[in-house]
Amino acid sequence: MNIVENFDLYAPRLVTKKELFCAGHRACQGCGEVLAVRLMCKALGENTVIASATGCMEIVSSLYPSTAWEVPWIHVAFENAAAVASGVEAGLKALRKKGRIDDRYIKVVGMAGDGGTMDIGLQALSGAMERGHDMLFVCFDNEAYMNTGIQRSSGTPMGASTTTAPAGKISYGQKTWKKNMPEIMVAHNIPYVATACPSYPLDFIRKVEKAKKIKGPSYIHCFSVCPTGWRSPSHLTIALGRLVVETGIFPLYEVENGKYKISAEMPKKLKPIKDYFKTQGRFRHLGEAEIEMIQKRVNSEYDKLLDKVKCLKAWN
Amino acid sequence: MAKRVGMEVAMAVAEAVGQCNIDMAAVYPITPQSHIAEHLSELIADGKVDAEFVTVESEHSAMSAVIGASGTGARVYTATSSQGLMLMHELLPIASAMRLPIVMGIANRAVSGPLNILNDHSDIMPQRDSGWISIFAENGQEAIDLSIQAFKIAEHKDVLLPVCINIDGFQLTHMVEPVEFPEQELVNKFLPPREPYATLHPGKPVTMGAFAMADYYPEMMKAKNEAIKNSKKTILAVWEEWAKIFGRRYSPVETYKAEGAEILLLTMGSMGETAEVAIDELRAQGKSVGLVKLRLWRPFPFEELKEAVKEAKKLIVTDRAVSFGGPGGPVFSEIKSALYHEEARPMICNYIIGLGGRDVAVTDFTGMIERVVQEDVKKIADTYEFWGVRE
Amino acid sequence: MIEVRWHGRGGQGAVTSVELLAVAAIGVGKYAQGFPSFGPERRGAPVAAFSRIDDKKIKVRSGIYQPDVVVVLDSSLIGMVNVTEGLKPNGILIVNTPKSPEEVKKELNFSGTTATVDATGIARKEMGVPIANTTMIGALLKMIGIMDLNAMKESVEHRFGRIAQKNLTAMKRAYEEIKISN
Amino acid sequence: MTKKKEPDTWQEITTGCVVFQPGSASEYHTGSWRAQRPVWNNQKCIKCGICYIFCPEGCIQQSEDGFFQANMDYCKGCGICAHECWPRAIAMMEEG
Repeated sequence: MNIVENFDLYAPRLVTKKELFCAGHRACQGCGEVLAVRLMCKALGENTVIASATGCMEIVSSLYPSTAWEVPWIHVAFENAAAVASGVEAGLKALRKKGRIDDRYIKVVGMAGDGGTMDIGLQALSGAMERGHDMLFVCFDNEAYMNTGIQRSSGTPMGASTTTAPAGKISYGQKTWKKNMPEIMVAHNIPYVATACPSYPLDFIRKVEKAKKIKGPSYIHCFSVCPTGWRSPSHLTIALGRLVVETGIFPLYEVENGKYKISAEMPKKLKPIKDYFKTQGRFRHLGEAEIEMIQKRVNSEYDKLLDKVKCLKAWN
Repeated sequence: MAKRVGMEVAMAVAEAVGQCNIDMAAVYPITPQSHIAEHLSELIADGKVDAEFVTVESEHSAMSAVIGASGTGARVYTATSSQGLMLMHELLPIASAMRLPIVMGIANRAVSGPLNILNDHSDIMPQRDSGWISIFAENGQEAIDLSIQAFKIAEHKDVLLPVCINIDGFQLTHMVEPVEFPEQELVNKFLPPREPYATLHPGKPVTMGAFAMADYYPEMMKAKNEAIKNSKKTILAVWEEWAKIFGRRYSPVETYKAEGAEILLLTMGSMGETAEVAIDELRAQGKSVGLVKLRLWRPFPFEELKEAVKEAKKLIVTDRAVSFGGPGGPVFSEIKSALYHEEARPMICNYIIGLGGRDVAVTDFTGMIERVVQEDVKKIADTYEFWGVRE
Repeated sequence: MIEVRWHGRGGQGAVTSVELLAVAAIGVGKYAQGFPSFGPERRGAPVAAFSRIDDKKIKVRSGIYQPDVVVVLDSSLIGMVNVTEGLKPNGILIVNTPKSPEEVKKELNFSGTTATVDATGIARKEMGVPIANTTMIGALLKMIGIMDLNAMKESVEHRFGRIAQKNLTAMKRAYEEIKISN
Repeated sequence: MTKKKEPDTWQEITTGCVVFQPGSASEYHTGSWRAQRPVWNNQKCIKCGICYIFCPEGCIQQSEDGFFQANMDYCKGCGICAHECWPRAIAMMEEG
């Protein structure tokens, strides 16, 4: 077992102890998404304002009259986190310019799940990124509408069984390929796009810190394991996040000013996707043929990504 | 001295908003609001107004962005119309629940379908219950004055609610007419900087937009309702202050030759002045008629309305919107319900007029008043009719 | 109160004319309105615009159905649009055309006061463009006489900047060269 | 459940329903959700802190002696720490 591969054994102790997202939140046992939020807050630090979309993270953290947030935080609606964040950014900019607030640099962050980013929130996000606001947007992708009861989204992977694309006698569940959201963000020509997963906490923290330093729009797509929605044991959350990377289903990479770079955490040789599928109830119904079809696609998508790294090197 | 100039009303509204030391505006273009957006962006581009102008990709994002910016403590403005307002609909009750003093200009326009770009009130009426203070302008001068007053009302510590100013699309927005801008110094004195009750700033982290279950939601709704009901006091005080400084008086319900009139006509928005001409004509013929103009739509001015109509025998309510399958126009049903328990109350009938930009002329008003004079009271009481619709 | 209806094509500046006229009238202390016909017309389509000018506050906000004056910016509209529709019996028709007012009267079978001026020709000569909207303001002011031509100076300068003088010269020429048939 | 705190009546609702107390969710103790608890064997523990970093609750803390332990007021018993512990120093034990 290679659980500490590419991982400085004692590095966790170097991470700031300050928690800006407190215990007492109501996320499910073993929630990968809430872990990602916790780590993101550590990386961002206290000079941050977060605009959150409706979703699990909003519900578990902000039941009136209490809050799990220790940074300024606003929730307005489902589809508009990026637009709210862009307004927060513009407001702070104006007030700072006019000397009505202190001069400190405040990072504005928008956050949403896969639905709030890739489906209903795509327009607002595209607009905010295109306008070039100084903000980071983080998509916490758990591959379905978990907050409303595990309905499919455009982030749901091929073959997964959800409550609105269920596996049945004549269906193997989701029949579409997952939308390549990071690529859509790359197409906006923003300075920084990265994929990350809290199973690689130091990589994730480093990417958030990098995005924080960028004076302009940046985007992080964070893969977030959902034991409830995926019907996987809660203790396997970190392990599954590692497997999705090791199989190449969700490769870790960065795109800085258009240049692709595969993250150091990626293995030289990918594991078969079967290893990742076997502990998840949402894939249990899949037969050999479907798994083979998906494996082919994963391989070709990963090759495409490697090609982008190569091509862009040549282009340089 | 304030200078009297000829200007298109939409541009005048942008100028007035520019006088209010706004920090941020987010606007998405839509006819007939677009001249407000364009001119405001010009003022900012020329450095005449020091504010961030966010060119959002939809009205939904316009409202979202001003909510976010207002959350930081900034003074914000947006403007829209028709479909844009419908797209914002989801966010309006959120803005009021968050008690953010956003000011919005609405260039009132008919809603689709079919698509129609011209004036009526079918865009604002579905927003009635969103918790926004809603005020109607009758002419360009009022559009200017109300837009400036709106910030003062919205930001007052006893109010803290968003305010929308209704400016009839085209009929007002595209009209070049005489307007007078208040002197900047007096505006500065009238409108001090915003003092937010909470801000999105790391100096004092707060959570805005927490969610609430059945254990708190009803208390929150009651609190919001009390806030908007209570806002009338401040609105009246602000109007009083305005009259003192600038000499122009505003009231929730305004009357014209209404005293002692047997028949009263009630209008909202830009129809009011045309209706005055009709009243003048009929008065000259010796008819006992008068006009009531409803300026304040939310909070609804119950006392003032009762006072204005208590002596009339017949009240004609005009509506520029329809409540399909309902009791007629939305203004009509509100007024009926407001007067239900009054011992002395007029017979009320309703004419729906001016839909989708259909011109409203003096003869329309004289026509409907003459009809009501002649008809048997019982026959037309409590009825509504689409005035002037071809049959 | 004087009510004027302007006929033109989208892009010919009828709306600019009513704006300039209203701004100028208000500038000299009068009351005025200027507004377009509210429609989706695009460049080239026949359009109308409206002016109201009075010495006291103008209350009415409906359309203009019985104008005192009709201004036709583009004579090719004659025959396509009923330009004299609703024109008051003692009303005035002003047409941008090199033709004589008598010819226009005959064409339209119209017996009221008619005035013509070759505004396009003047505009081409003075400004180098065949856009007659501002030029025709000169013709209108000659016919209604409610204010001096100088009243236009400020609003034209504000609108046109360095080419304002050319507009004002063209306006003046139209004012002087207009031919009238009562 | 924690007992209901102020505000109570509609008059006490904070303006704009704003929550002014950051981190006040910690008054709610999620420890009651737990069916099993992590138990550390400090003999095996190498003090690496992996349990700390992977805890979704952020409820694992390092003591002065360098060993780690979970705050049982919040630990939901997910078992991530036990599964991720490299030297297998954490075991999950049934509650009750």
